[in-house]
Amino acid sequence: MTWLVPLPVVMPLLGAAATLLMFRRPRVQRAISVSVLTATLVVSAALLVLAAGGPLVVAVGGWPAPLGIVLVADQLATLMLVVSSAVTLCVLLYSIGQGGADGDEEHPLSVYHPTYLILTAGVTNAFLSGDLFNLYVGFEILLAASYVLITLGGTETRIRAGTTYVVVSLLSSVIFLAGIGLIYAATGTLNMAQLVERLDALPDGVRLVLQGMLLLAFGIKAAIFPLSAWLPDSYPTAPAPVTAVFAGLLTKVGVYAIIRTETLLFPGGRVADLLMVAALSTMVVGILGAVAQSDIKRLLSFTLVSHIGYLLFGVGLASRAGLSAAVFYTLHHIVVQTTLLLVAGLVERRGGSTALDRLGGLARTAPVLAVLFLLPALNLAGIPPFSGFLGKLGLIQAGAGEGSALAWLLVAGSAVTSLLTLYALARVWNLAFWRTPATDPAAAPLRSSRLMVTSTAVLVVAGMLFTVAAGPLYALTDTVAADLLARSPYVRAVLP
Amino acid sequence: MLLGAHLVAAVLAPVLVRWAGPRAFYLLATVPAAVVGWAVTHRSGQWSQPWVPGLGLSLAFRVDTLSWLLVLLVGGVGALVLVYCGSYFAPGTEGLGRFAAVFTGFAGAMLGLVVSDDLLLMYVFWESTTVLSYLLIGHTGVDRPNRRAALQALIVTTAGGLAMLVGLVILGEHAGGYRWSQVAAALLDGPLLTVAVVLILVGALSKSAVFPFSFWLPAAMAAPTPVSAYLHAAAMVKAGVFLVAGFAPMVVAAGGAAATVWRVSAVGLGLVTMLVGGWMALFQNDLKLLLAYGTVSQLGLLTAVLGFGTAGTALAGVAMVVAHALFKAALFLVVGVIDKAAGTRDLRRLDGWGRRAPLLVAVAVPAAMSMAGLPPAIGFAGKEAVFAALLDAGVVGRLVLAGVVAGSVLTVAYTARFLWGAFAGRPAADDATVAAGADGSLLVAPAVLAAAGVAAGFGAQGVGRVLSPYADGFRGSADHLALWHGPGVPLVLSVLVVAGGLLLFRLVPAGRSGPRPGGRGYERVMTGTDRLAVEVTGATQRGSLPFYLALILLVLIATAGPAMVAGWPGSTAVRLWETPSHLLPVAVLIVAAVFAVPARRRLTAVILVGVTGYANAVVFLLHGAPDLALTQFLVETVTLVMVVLVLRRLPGHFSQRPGAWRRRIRVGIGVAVGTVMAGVGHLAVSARQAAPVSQAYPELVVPWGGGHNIVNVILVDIRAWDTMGEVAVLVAVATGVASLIFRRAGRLHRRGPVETPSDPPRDEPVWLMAGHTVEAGRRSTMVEVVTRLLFHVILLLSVYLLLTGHDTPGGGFTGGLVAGLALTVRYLAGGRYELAAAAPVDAGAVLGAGLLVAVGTGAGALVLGGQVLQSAVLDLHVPLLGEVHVVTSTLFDVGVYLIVVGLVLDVLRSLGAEVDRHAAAAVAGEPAPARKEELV
Amino acid sequence: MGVTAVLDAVAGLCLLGGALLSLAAGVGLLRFPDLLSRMHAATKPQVLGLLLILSGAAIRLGTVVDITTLVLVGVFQLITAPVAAHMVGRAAYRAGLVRRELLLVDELAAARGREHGSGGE
Amino acid sequence: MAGARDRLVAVAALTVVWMLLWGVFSWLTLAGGLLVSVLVLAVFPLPPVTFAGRLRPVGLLRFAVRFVVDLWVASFQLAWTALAGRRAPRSAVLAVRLAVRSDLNLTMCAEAVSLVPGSLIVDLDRAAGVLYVHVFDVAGPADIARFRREVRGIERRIVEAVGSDAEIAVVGGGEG
Amino acid sequence: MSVSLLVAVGVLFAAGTVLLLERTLTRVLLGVMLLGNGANLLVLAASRAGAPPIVGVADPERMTDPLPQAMILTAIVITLGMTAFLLALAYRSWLLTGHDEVQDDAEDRRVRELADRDEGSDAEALEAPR
Amino acid sequence: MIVVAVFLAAAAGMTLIRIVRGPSTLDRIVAMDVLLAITVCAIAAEAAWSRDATGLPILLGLSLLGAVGSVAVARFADPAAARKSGTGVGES
Ligand code: NA
Ligand code: NA
Repeated sequence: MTWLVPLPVVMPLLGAAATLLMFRRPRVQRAISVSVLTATLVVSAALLVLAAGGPLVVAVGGWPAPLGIVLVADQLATLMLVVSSAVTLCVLLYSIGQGGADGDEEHPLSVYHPTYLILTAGVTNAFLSGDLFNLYVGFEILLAASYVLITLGGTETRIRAGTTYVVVSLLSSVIFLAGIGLIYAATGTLNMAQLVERLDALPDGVRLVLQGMLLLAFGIKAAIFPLSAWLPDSYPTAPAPVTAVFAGLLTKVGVYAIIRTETLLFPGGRVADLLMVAALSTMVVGILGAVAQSDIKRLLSFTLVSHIGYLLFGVGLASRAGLSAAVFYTLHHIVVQTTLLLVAGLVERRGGSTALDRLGGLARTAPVLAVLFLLPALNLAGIPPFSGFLGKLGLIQAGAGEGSALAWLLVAGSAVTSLLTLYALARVWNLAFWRTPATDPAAAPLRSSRLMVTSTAVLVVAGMLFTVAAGPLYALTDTVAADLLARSPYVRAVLP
Repeated sequence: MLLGAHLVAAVLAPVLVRWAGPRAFYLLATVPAAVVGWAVTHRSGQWSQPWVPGLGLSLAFRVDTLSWLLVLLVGGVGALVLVYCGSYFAPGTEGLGRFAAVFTGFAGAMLGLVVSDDLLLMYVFWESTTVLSYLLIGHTGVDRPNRRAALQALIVTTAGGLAMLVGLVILGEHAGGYRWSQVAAALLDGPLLTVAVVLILVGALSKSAVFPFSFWLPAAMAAPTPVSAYLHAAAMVKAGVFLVAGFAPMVVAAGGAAATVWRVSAVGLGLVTMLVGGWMALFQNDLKLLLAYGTVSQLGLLTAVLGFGTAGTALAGVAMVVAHALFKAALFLVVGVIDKAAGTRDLRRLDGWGRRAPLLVAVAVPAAMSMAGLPPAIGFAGKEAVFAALLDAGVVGRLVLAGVVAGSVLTVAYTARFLWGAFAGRPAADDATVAAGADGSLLVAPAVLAAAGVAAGFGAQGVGRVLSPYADGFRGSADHLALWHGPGVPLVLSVLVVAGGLLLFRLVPAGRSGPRPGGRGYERVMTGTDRLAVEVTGATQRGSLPFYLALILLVLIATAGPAMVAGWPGSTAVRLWETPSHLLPVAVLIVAAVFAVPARRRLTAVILVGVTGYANAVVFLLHGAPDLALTQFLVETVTLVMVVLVLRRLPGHFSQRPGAWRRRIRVGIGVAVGTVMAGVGHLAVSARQAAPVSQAYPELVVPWGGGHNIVNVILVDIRAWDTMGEVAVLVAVATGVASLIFRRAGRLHRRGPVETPSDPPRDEPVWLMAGHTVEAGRRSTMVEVVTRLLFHVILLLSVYLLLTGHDTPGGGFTGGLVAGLALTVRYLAGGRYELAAAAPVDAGAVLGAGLLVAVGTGAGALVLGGQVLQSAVLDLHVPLLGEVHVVTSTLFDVGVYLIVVGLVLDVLRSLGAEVDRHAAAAVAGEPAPARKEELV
Repeated sequence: MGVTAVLDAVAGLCLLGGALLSLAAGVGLLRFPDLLSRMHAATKPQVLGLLLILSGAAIRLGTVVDITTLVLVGVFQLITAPVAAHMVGRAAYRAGLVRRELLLVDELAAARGREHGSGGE
Repeated sequence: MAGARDRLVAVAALTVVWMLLWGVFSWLTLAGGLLVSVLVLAVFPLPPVTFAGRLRPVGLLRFAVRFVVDLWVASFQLAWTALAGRRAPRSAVLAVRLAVRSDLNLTMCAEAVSLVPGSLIVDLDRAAGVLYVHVFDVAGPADIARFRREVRGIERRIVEAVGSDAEIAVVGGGEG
Repeated sequence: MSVSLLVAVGVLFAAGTVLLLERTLTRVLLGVMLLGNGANLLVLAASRAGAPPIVGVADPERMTDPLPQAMILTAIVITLGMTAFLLALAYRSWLLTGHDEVQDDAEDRRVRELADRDEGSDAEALEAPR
Repeated sequence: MIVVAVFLAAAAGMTLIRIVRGPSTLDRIVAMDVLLAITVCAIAAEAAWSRDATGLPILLGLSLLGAVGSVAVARFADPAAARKSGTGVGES
């Protein structure tokens, strides 16, 4: 069944080609996009099931590892695949519901569909890649597509924000590329499984340099403090579905890369303390940023940054419990952060803005919207019984298990961050949903189509499912963590 | 279990309310009533089901004495309050459905909290009550005080909850599980236990509104009265008390520092709360607020007593829990009745309600007596038991007793004030509108509660027997509970308390406006947080791209720099150059790069950067990389054209350079980055030990890949997956360029050749398709003729490079670039119409077709049963022509070729033709930013 | 043997001559006073210089495959170089980058003056 | 029929280029060249080049020899000026009217004049058939006259090499 | 790796960095191009100079490592794409604002001003007690 | 051969100086053209020296398309406007 492995990349790319050729026929484009992403989801789910029996490895072009590129669908990768393709599908439906056709300056669909599909292909490629340089290519694919999406419509704010995003990303790409060049220089290979052994043989100082370069490159993409400030400046300006999928997925690809490389290539926790300090400052600075905001989208961008700190906390612990919690939290956060930004899009259409000083009374005027906001908001704040709580609990348990002073500090930091997240979101609820606005919203509200609401609701429910299915899911992330720490299952699968 | 019923009921509630109006509450009341029914028939039980084993979280429930008691209270009071709601709310009240749902959900959460056997599960319910109470307190959210109070309650109790969670995790991780029994069996010791205990206590105290967390409770009185009655009498605040009661046996048994800390905090803070709360209650004019402070005071008492940790106090404490739930709920509901009837709760404005509503008085007085600790209510029995238990508890106990007595005096006093304020006085003659008195149906619930209080008082011994298993968890033995203990010190104390209380009541002036709910500390913390947030964000979130980039680069320097120094190899053989001929291009490159930095004219900088690119290409060639050199040359040329296409519209000079010190910082960072990168480069190269994987390629590329040019075989075969991704990148950016330049999305169709040039003048020989459309001054016959002659030759070269790339330098990229440059030449010679004529297709379609071919080749291999992107080598013998060597990966390269052509075409259509059109429009008078300077 | 040596010598001379002409181009580019003069210096010795060096290479490499390529390179260069020079020269002239005091005659200015009435220079 | 001839000429020329690119003279290359040339011409059509003249080997040779000689002489003159010459040589912009006014001829002359060192095409007027040439290192009117003659000579040799009979007649008549 | 290449890498990174830190988008673009060239050279430096990696032309022993070349080629083409995109961005920016300077984020500036005035957030002000 | 290399290097150096010094953009363009031509020379000379023909396709590309860049610059030089604003090609 290994022939399934390349499909999550190949299908979206073929879809992109088809939508480009069909660019004058929006309906056909839509049909292609939806069916391609649905198929991707199905294939991903199948891969998840198959990967339970051990990583599926494909040597692309029939060139055996380490000569050519391998795609590795292990449980971590397939988990990420399933969640990300589900999210991308929902966001696609949402954006289709949002309508907009050619002629609508804000949402040029003929650009949107192919680019969106390419973005998806980049994300899936990054998850599946078992080759360091191919990981870079995967990043470039998703970045290139994201550059297009973030500047969609080309308004002044989007250009400004897009510039920040593009230039920072370009710098990170340069650093990544240089890092890969250095790794190849030092080891003579790009195959990650082979790097396991060759990197182990390097002197400590060299390893540290290489590790630092990769961490820096991924840290920018994952938005770790102090490499994170670009994110809240750029994400919120894009169209709602774009912001949503960026917030949900793109930073997580960075996190995924960190998890993968830190466990596989650079185990042993040499930089654990550094990661923990970064995690703490990311959490705290990020959430303080959220508290200081008065616009829902920006606020959510800051919570995004802040919660990356949680993920990093788990990685920094480098224990099975920590990694397991980090992976679980990553999956949860993809869904919940996307959902909230989609809701923010609905709010924008209903209230004419996402600025807190212009909103109000939505709980009365839009009760469904209120529910759609409240549930994921509580989930994000880590209120039980939602998955955000379970992930946070796992991290706190892992931190307590580690027991160092720094770990305790992070446990405290997690708690404070959680509280401030709740504070920030409750304030949104107070102001946007409860308060009667001082002035009537100037612009007549845009109707949100049923498809938009439904796809958001599906994501909300998906977030709830994490709670219901937390038992088996957590067991799964636990085996993922064990495999990550053991390294050998991966290596044996790639280089038998 | 019944929890499920609550959940279902909560979900259905809005529907029910819409359908049946307030009467739906009666239906909803059956759910907690069923709980009571269950509790009456079952005194204990347990059930468990794993949930998240990885976290030690299971759906474990069990009922013991303490939780049974609370189940009864939660269910009973819940049912009664719901019944009350059925009459309290007018039909059509806004947000009633939501209210009903949240309320029912809250009752369920509270039930879950007390029956959870798993500490984490308990926390789940704990936080659920917090959130639901937030929604209940905020209610419709229209009023600012409601919103603020709700937020305050949420934040304070969640903060406590989080502390508690950490405490629970500490205990649970040590014990290896989170069941009450597991934790108790493997209790931690040492300082960590103390930390855990303190954290758990923080949670409990914040929930129970014990000092210093008391302030949120009175503020939360903004909620509708039924909410206050339930949350602040029977439910939410009892969660904290429940936790104290639950942990007390464990902690006290553990002894040591933890127990001491526990006792001092719980008892000390409890007493303080009791006194302060009572004192505050005494000065309130709002009846509801008075009761709220009373609640604070009572909770202090409960915490102190339950936290004290002897068998006697334990029994007395749980008895007081029962008492408090009954009388406080009843009294709140009474206030609700008064409020609803009189339209005010201010005791200065209420007059003569005792006479108007004798039934109300009949309900209120027994409940109040229980509160004041007068016989025959259960409150009396409880208080007596407290006195007695403390008397038996040594010096410490007596000290505590003194506090409790003082608090009780206050209790009596504010009870008196309550009764007096609510019912005393003569009705005003003109007050006819409300004379109808209280609605009888509203009185059912408080009456039942008050009656239950009295009944429990009479049945105190039975109550005591039922509750005593809880007290058995402590050392020592408890006195039994009784309404009449006979004369003794407790009775004396009771008498003194009543007397003192009444005296105090007389001393307090009636009309003085009471102190407002406190919470200045909370305010200060929250505004402080907000200020901190603004300061930190203002400092880190500068909004400046250069700042962010500099930060990233500084991190690079700070991480890679020291690591580089630390890992510097002791001795390495360093060559000065690869070959001496390297030196020339390297020197050119360095000079051009260095001078590009300070250049003030855009084009100068561009040209200098271009020179570094060309020099780079030469370095590639000398290094043994002809493919790279060829590609770099072509890319550099394409880049130069693209840049010129844009720069023709931008100002010729860069704007003002930054000040000297900023420049120095930048140069400093630049030099540091350069040094670090060169350094780490050296480090990495000298670390190489193993042979590169590519060593195997030379012998494999011909048999497996069908080509001699290893680089090309890598690109289209060995690592074709990379190339596939790379062309996807090109497709994306090409699409993006078009979307940025074509101002309106609809004009994207102009990526296709929508414009047809006018016919050329008759008398002129035609060299290009649209050469005549160029303005006369820019035309050049020479250029047109040469373009005409060379265009096809260039295309020929591109096809040659495409086909020959597998064996010599070339390939899809270079071929595509050359073909793209052929189109560029046409555009340069003949303008945008010429471009349209040269490539009468849509750029997007070319890109799509290329992607389809490239990816399709890969997928095709999959379909044919091979590996994705697997290639095949075919050697055909064609008659006459001889051997034809075909490699399927060439088809992949054709896809690459098409995409590169598509990219260049797209750029020409966008940055070339469409920008031309913008310029023409600007000339024609469409508003566009004025050009200050020209290109050259 | 002898033939090879002779050919190598010829090739060497070609290369040397080509390099010398290139050097002259560089010097002229640096020394000449105005743009058009510099263009003469730049583009012209290049043509012969390049042809010489290509010939040298052709002699040294000696295989048909390479010689045909070199022939094409030469032809292409001969065709494209004047076009570039023409475009740059025209732009330079129109931009007024010609040092008038160095011009003995300017018949183009006269022609343009006739065309545009008094608008020319 | 002229169109067909033009197309054949184009295919033949491109095929020759193709074979030179490959450097292999085989049937396979020839077939490939024909195929690619036809394909390229079909996919990217351009107005046909009407080439009225024919190749005359003698004229071609004469042109080539003279061109190479000019190239050598002028190159070394210029190189000498550059390496050792005086400062600031004078120059001139001259208008030279060609006898044959076809675009192709204009272009070929311009190319040839350009390639010979010391002269540079600054502009050309297709309607009038005038080349504006920047001439380097001009001492006086004698140089100017000599230069005009040289340009006309170049034109004559070109026409004699590739021009039609009618054109040769024109050049021949215009000489002097 | 040789000193000459190291120096080239260092200079390209240094010059690229300085340009990258400018506000003008054109300069930033040039900085990106220089950095890209620097990174390419760094990758190239992983291999020793040698004969072109074409089988049959050179002895495999003398060949330079082809793998870094493939990586660089990919990177070159990607950089070409990014350059095109940045140019479009610069043009669009000029079209909208009349310049191609990257401005500071307005929302961030607002928070910064609040911090300078020692005030709380706007959201806090909306719900402040009266 | 060393002499050839030195000549070419010197030529390249002087060209580079012209690129840096300008004064006009067209000067730089001309100089860049020359630099490319010198590069072609150098590549061909290197090929001759080492008898290695792998670089020849590069020469094809350079000879046919190397000038496109400078033609592009020259094509979009707008002398009229440049003269009007007084900040045209001639400015340093
Ligand atoms: Na990038
Ligand atoms: Na293959």
